[in-house]
Amino acid sequence: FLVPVQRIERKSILVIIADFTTSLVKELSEGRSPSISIHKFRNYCTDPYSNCLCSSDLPKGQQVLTLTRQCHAYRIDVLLRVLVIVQKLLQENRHGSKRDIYYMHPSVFSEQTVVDRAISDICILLQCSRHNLNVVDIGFTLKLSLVSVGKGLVMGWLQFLEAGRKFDCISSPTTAYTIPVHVEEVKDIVSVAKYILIVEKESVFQRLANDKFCNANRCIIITGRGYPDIPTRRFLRLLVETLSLPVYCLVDCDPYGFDILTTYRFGSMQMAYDAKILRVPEVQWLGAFPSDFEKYDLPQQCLLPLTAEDKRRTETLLLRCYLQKEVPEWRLELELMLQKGVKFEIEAFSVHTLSFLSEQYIPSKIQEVELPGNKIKS
Amino acid sequence: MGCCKPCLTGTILKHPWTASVTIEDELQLCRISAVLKSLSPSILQISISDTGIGSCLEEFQDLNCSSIIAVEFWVGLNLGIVTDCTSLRVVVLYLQNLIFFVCKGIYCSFNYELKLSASNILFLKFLYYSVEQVNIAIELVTEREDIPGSRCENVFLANRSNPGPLSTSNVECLKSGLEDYVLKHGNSLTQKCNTCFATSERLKVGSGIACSTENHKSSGLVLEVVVIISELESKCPCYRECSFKTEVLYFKDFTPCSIPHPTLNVLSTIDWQSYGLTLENVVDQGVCVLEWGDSPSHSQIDMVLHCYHKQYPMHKTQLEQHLIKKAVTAALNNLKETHPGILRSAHALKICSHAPDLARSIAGLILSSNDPDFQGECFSLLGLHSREIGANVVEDCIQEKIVSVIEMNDRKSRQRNVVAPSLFEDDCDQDSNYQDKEYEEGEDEFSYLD
Amino acid sequence: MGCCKPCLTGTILKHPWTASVTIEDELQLCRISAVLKSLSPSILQISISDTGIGSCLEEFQDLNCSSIIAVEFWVGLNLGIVTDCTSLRVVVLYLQNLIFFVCKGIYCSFNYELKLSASNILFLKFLYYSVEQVNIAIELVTEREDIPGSRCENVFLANRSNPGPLSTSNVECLKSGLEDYVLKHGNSLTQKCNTCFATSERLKVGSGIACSTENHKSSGLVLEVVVIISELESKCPCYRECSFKTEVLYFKDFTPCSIPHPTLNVLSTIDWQSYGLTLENVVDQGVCVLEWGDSPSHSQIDMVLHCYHKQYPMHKTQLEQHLIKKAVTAALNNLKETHPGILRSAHALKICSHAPDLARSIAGLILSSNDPDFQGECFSLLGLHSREIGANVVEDCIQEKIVSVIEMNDRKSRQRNVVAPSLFEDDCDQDSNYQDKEYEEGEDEFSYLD
Amino acid sequence: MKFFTDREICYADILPPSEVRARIEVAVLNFLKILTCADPAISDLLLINRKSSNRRVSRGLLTDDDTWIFLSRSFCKRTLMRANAAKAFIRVWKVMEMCFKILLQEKRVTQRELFYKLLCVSPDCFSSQLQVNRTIQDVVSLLRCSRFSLGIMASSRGIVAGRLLEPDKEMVDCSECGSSGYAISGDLNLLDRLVMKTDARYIIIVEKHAIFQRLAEDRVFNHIPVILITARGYPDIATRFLLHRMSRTFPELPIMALVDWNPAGLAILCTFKFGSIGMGLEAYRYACNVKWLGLRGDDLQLIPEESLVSLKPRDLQIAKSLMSSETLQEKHREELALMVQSGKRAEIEALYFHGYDYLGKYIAKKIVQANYI
Ligand SMILES: [Mg+2]
Ligand SMILES: [Mg+2]
Repeated sequence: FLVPVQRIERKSILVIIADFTTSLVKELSEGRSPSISIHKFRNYCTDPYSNCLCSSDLPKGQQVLTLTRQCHAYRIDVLLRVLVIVQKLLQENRHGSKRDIYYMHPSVFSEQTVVDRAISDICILLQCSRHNLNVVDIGFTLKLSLVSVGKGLVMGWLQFLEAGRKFDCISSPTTAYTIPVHVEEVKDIVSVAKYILIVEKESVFQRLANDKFCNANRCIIITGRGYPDIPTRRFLRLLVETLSLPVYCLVDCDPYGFDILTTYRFGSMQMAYDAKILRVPEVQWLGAFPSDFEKYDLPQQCLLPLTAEDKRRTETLLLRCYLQKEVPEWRLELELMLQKGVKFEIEAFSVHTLSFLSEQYIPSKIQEVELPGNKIKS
Repeated sequence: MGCCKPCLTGTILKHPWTASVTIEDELQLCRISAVLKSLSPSILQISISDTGIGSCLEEFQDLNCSSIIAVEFWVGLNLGIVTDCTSLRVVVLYLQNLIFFVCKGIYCSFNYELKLSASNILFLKFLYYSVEQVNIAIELVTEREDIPGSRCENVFLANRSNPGPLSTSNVECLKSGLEDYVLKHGNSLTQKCNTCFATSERLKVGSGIACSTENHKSSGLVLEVVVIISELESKCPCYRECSFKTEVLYFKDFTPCSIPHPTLNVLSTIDWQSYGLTLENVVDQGVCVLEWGDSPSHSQIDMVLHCYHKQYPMHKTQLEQHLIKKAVTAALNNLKETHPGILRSAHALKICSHAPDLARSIAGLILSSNDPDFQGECFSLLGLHSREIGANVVEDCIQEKIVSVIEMNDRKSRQRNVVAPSLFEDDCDQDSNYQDKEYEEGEDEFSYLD
Repeated sequence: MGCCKPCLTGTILKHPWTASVTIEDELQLCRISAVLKSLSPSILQISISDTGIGSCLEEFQDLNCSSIIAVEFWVGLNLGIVTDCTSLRVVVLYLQNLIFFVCKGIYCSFNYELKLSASNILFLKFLYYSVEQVNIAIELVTEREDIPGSRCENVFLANRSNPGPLSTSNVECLKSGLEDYVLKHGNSLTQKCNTCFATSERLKVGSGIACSTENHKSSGLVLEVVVIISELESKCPCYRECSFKTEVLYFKDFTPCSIPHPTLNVLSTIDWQSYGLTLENVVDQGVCVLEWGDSPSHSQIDMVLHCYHKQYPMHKTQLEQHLIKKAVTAALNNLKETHPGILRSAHALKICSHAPDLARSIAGLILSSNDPDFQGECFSLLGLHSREIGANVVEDCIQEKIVSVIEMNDRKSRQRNVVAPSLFEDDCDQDSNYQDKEYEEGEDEFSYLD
Repeated sequence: MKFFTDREICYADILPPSEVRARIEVAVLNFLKILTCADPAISDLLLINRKSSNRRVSRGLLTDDDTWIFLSRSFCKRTLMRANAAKAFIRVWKVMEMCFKILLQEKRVTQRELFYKLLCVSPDCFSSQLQVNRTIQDVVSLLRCSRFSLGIMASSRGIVAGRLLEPDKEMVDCSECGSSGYAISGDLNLLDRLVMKTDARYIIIVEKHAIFQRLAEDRVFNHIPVILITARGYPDIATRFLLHRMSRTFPELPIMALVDWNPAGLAILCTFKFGSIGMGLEAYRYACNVKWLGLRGDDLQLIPEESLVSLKPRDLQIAKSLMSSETLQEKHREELALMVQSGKRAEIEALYFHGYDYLGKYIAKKIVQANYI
């Protein structure tokens, strides 16, 4: 696990696949049940006060798949089917989406999550990232919002090349560009921005575009349209690594918004095995905080009560160990939300005037964060 | 023969054998003992005694005794028949009638031969035809009265093709009896089907015995189970009817009878799943019929249970149920071990169902690779030497190996008695919010026409 | 007076008036007719006859007749009282007692005055005190026997403050009776409250009459309803108690009685909503009480129903219920039309509640526009001339106009369905498929894609 | 068969803000005039009925190719005078007021922002986003201008790739982008001004983003002269608008659709082809003559049995609704009947059974054989 995973070449992945296959055949020909051991990863646990090692990227235990159990046999079956597809993709140097793979054997896979899990298993097994397998994820939709969303969007003081195509955001900083899927093809990043602003959703992104926020503020704005997909997070990570800019994140003041925030900063549990290349520890929480509601004098109508599901969700969020160990200030805000029992959306800031968000809220928030010695929400 | 009345014949002969036949009709138990004595090398005395219940002396008076040398009647309805060896056939007929008589409502017919061999060993051969659903079991007790401890008890369900020698164990007799029954009966419960099979070659026989342990001194209960799996021609018209049903024959103390209810219940508690069988229903329609959820791999299953006491009088215990389970399981295990590939557990079957897929995937990984070294290594591991091997050969070879690994595990697991794995177990400690709800197909959210 | 026995008095007088009082107790109807004849300018003969049921001659025998000039008894229990004008008070007392007596179980007390005016017109003034919950209605039938067609029938519920002249219609009498009752009773059902109101100025009175049409010849049923809305001081302690309740007085053939069940039911079927009232409950606790869901704009509502037959004998019909509904509705409409602003329908109220919102929007559109011509035109349409008008003025002006249109429509809508002009006249085919389908919430089930 | 004249067609114009504001001002003046006249009244709002009962079909004279659906001049009304409909009436005015102010500021809002603003201004009338969305459609029907003209932002899910050139923008070449393709802007004005050039000979609509990406990555447009376009499912206005503009700019290019072999796939095709009533007055304008390239029943032989999935209840529901649609062409109807009859559905991805590069060959073969209906 000390291998720098991003550097893995296509060929070496194929070699690893061949080695893996050989070991399977060997075990079978010796009359033994093949056993595939898959490391388990997690980026947090739910005991905030334990001496866990969640912040390390080391595997937390492993699981051995053998042919003695039917569920394992199925998982091996799926894993091998996906591996055959991956091997083909890599040999032909094509890319396939998780959805493509699912449709190769829809009746066997039965649902997309089965394929997703197999892809994760293979990544862990081969010690590589998903993009090393030439697997991309597209068609990411989230049912929770009314607006169905696609991949990430970017705008602002940025310019880069992707596979020879020039993304010249700088020349019109209020135009949205879709974030490239093949982040490894992104080169020649140039920027004069002062910070990167992540917004949870497209409607806020559109608001800022409409307000020409980037004309007045030298920044880069990114949205993952809900839960960010891998290219968005990798792209963000790449920007942060290349440009060393501060990153601020603006999400709804609700458990989903908060969870999206943590996805940017700490990565998701499903991709925990790849957290080291996906998380962006530099992310600072800009808002909206539960306390902002009074602070910015929002009308009561914009305040929604937390549903039972919201409360349950918030309570489980609060248990995550990193909230205690790394960002205790976030935890306090989250506790405050639970205590008040209310939530609100960023759009609520548009109530007074449409440009309130871009002209007052965000600038004041950034000023607050940038004050020396006032890094409380980082 | 402690349970029988002692033979009252005063003369002590050179070869005094006693044979007892126990038959239980619907009403009560009636044990008939035949004592065979060779009065001279050519004269055999057969004295038959019963337990005194169910028949009366007068019933034997008007027997056609023309060919019988001597008929003696003892107190307590003991019937002695003395005949010479040449006219044994007549004796047979008498016995047949007699037993038929004693059996009352139960119809049975059999041929009966006694031979005195050169070496003075008595062979009793029962040829029986269970024309309908009645079988008979014979307990032969041989005893040289002059030699203490020479008593030897045997029970068998005799059949024609496989005459149980006197030396065969009871369970062997039961086996050959059921074999004969299966061959006779064909695969049809109601009528014989000649097209299905004719030889016993295709029968797979397994047997199991369970005895009460010494702790249960008073009981001496023995349970013998024979299971026969007979392959069926799937073309045969009676295939569907039979392959989903198993008739269970039941003998209590060598007598066919209907299965008592507790025993029936025990049958349903047996872990059939681990033999790849899905028991759907246990029907008691005179005979007990097990109905299977799916055809157990194109075959019919027949089974006989025999429960008897080594010692008389019997002692009522709950033990029988326990022994049935043990004996049936033993018989199934015996069958499974002696005939690999059959009675694979449901669990193993499920895993085996993945074998072709797994094999195809692994073969795919090997064959689609553009790395010849890797391919070569795999072929050699698989014992395939030609490079010109087709995809099917590789796949079949891998599949075979996978299946044998699974079967081995299946057999192993029964010995180690592994806890059945939960299908739903998830080792991944995902926390509650697996929120990455991807791929809700967007299209479903929209309605086309409104 | 076809139903009464003809007056047997032979003498035909100059001013022969007859008055009949009909009272129905729980058991049966008893109609008493008083025939008044002035024998001389100072002597009045009153002959009272009943229908012969419910009283017997002996009951009148021991009347204290000291001041009575003459008492005649006719066959069939006709009681004639002749007295001089000076001692009318005595007669009154007698009559009071008499009627009290006839009423049997129903408690009532009243003063009774007869005056013979100078111009020979008879005034009957009933001063009644409904001490508890009993009222009385009097039908006065006047007839000059010498002038055919001079018969005149009047029914009234007399009260003290508003003495119904003989010429007032029955419903007017009922009105003044209820007014008196309301003023007496105050707004409290159980006790009088003096702080609430004292004058009849603040009473809003409406009445309605429904008669059976000529098709129902046999019936001649009349239903008169009076409704009074009295404003309450919201500070008054009995405010809450009363404003949510309405006591409904009920008279059957001039007699107070408890409301029959079918009538009760009819009351709950009246479309109170269209008068802005929410009927929550109809309670029959001796008196009938309507309980309102919300206070009908700080006021108390009182109501009296009077159902009587113009002709005797009555004919039992289902008509009454129908007439009640008609009469109550007529009374409410009468009230609403004579007193604008009250009894606004729930519908109009709902719509009015939107007026401020709509006014604000339109004012907002006008004021936020950057087109002075447009604004100018709007102001002039609204009749606002200064440009320095504040937002509130515009808004209030628009709101006022909207409310007045709504009120007007509410009054109109009972007569006809108003069709409002549409905002944009559509130049083409209004004829073809003008679908005036109502707005259903689930109407357009599409989801917009973005 | 019935022919309808254009006179019956109701449409929503794409208007500049000043024109929309003028229409709103006329509405206010009319309202005040009627309110203050001798026989005063509160005027009703006559809206184009958006129910399917008001859907009309315009059929091509010779073939079904020019068929499209539209809303005829049948009205429903919003009136203050019906208590249970009064809120809907107020909502129209509230949204009009909000749009008026937004247009004055020369800004655009999202529907969500509009919802929040309305929630605070008039919480009694607006309690859900859905109400806002419907009311916007009411205003569209009242003022007969597009939603976009009202100042409401819409994002598009559409992407285009292939042989489409945009000479103005320093020669943006859609075939030069990676597999991502060019996102179609939600700004209809922008799309309207787009100057396009092409050397393509076909336009292919792809139902799914993943398939689109596969084709783009394989650069099928290098082998087959095509423009690829996807809306990632049911098309939004902007995608349909662009497709329509392309079909007008390049009238000689046939438009073909590659959709799943399931009722939803056909429904998506039909939405591109005829529009949908859900798009209100904007439905008809962007009708295109879309042909069905695949998957179709005769492609099933190319698909392994295991890739056929049973129809779900939702599929049958869509099928039923399609079957009852008068716009459905006979050949399409036959295909749909086959789906229902077989009880199966197949996804485009099932063609990957023959390898990932098969899709390009499949399309090429189909085009060469003119195998589309
Ligand atoms: Mg949110
Ligand atoms: Mg589809």
